[in-house]
Amino acid sequence: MSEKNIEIKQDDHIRLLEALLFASSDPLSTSELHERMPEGADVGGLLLELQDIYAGRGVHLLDIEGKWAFRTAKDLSSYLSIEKQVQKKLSRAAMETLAIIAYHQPITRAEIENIRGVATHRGTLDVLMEMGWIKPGRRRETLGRPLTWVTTTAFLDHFTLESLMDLPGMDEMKSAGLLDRRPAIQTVANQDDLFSGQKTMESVEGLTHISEGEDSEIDDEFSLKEAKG
Amino acid sequence: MSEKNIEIKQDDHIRLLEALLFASSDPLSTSELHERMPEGADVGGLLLELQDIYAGRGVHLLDIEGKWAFRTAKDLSSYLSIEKQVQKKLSRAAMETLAIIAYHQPITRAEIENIRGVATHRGTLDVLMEMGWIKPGRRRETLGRPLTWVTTTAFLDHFTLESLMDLPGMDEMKSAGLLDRRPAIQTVANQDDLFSGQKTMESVEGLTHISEGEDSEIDDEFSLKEAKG
Amino acid sequence: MMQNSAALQDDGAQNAVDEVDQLLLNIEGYEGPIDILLELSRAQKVDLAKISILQLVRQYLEFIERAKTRNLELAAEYLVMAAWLAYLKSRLFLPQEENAEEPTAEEMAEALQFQIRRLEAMQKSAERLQARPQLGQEIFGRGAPEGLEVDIKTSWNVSLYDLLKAYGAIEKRKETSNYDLPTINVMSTEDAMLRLTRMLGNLPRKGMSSVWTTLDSFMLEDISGDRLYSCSVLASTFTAGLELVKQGKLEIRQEGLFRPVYMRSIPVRGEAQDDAGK
Repeated sequence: MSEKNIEIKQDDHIRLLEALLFASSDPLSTSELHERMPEGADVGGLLLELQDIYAGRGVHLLDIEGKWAFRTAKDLSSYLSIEKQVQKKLSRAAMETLAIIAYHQPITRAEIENIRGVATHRGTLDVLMEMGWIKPGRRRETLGRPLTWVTTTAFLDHFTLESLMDLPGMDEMKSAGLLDRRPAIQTVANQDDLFSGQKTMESVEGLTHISEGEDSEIDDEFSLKEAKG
Repeated sequence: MSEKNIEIKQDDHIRLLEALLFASSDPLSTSELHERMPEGADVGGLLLELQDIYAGRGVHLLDIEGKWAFRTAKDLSSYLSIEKQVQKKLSRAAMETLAIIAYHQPITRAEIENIRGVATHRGTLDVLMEMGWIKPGRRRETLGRPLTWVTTTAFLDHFTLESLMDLPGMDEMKSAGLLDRRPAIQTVANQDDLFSGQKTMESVEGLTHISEGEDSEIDDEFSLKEAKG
Repeated sequence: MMQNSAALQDDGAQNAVDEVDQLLLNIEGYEGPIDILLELSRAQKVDLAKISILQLVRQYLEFIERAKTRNLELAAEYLVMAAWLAYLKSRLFLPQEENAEEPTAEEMAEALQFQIRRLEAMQKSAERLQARPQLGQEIFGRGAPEGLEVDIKTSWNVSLYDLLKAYGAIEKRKETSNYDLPTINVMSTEDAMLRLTRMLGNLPRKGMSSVWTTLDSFMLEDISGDRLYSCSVLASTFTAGLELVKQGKLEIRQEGLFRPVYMRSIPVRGEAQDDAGK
């Protein structure tokens, strides 16, 4: 090879081999190593010697179908990646959508939008599906055969519910104050009192015959996007 | 950290450390290593042990200002025929600026300009930052609170320096008084510099009692950030 | 000044001019005035600590002059340096002043020399840095690093309470939804009054009073499209008319049920007298 390669001492051959194998991005065949090593170097012997040196170590010299490469020891591979637990909150839009699906399932997207009073971003259902908490149910046998959504077993697991029947009913929620108009902690006098009492509470059953509104997809669910981003 | 790491035997700690360092392309700090090692592992001691093991080998374990990485031995560099990475050719201005930052850090842009006697082209610091060789340091607590620049671990790693003390000619330059970053004569007409007009030519001695306040460069640094997007 | 520079141009004046031309030719390759000065000092082939500042100053000023005659556009810093050097030169020729405020000419020359030597040191350092074995060129990291991965496990911090609360929130929102009062486009009686008064004043007169005019003709044109508005204009105008009758400014007449309503203005007492006076 190049002249200076001749200068390298015999003792350093194994060091050079080690450096070559370390620095190469691809496994090297014996002939490729021969090309890169000084003339007369016993590449085959050196490889075995090097393999021996690394035998009990964190890094092994592997013969991968006639090509040689350093690889981290297999028994340690699981320690190379660490797990990090990240706790996330759901966006309000996702939370509400999930709650509606839980109470009104099977329910179409248009119906969800109708209850929430805002258009549902496609991503909201995607997020819930990714989490494994909702899944598509049967198609509704009406015009357009819209897809319905239902909750999954994983949903029940997460909230430690044995069945959907365990979800508190409207009356129970009301008595628990969850449907109380006033916020749990009242800090500011509510200015919207003018129109209170106009609307009666609708029961779960009462909501099943909601007309399907238009499927407009207004991007109102910023909070979700942010959460996803 | 995670539970499975507890399973690993004490004897295997050094193997794991070796594997971690082999697997990473960037130098790892002791704290990064601690995070991935079993609790109670003597990372510092193991690092020195590992460095010892590799001392005479083709691959060395380098301590780059507290960050550790395996790198091929320096003395083999001329014998290694490995495909070289395509490297961006730096302009003379960029190389000079890099040297000035390395030897004079932390240094403000105005000080760099004074040493070079020429206004710094916008792209110069940008290019160095893109290479990952420099980063903004603390703001100088003088008028205008100008940003300072310092070199990174990647800079040391790239130029195979284990610390800034290894910079070639550092000592002689220091003793020759050439590492004084104060302006000897102000030659750069800095348009951004609100206070430039106030200064008359001064000798080195005359400058010792000058506040460094004229280095108002907030606007400049701002635009740099913008350029990086 | 001219005499001074003439006096300085002793030996090798021609060489200096050639040098300057060389510099101008490569002006793009130089990194500012100190770089040029460094180049000029190197040509003196002496230790930078012993360079002749005067010679340097002369060469630099020469450089600027030549650049000017060639219409070369020089960056501001070149001119700033020229001014500084011209000042330094004059100071070097003047007898030492007893002024503690100003640095002496020697101190200034020293500063210049320091600046040149410092830049040279930095240029040398840049070269030495570049000559070092570099990662990916002479020194290599692991060619095929497995990489250290961080496996991010997301756990959802959502309780049943959150779920029920969210459902409650929807219900709440329904109850407390804002009700916007519809804005209705109508003409107020006040507006009608102003309008009617103005219009009555412009009506043709017959004697003391204006001619009888139908209520319909006081209606706005082009409002037939907005039924509610046209109704309100009619009603308000009539109401305003009744108010004016009460004030004695207007007379209203209708021949019979569903017949047109006629209005005419009558002069109020004061006006009537004025008119009579004429």
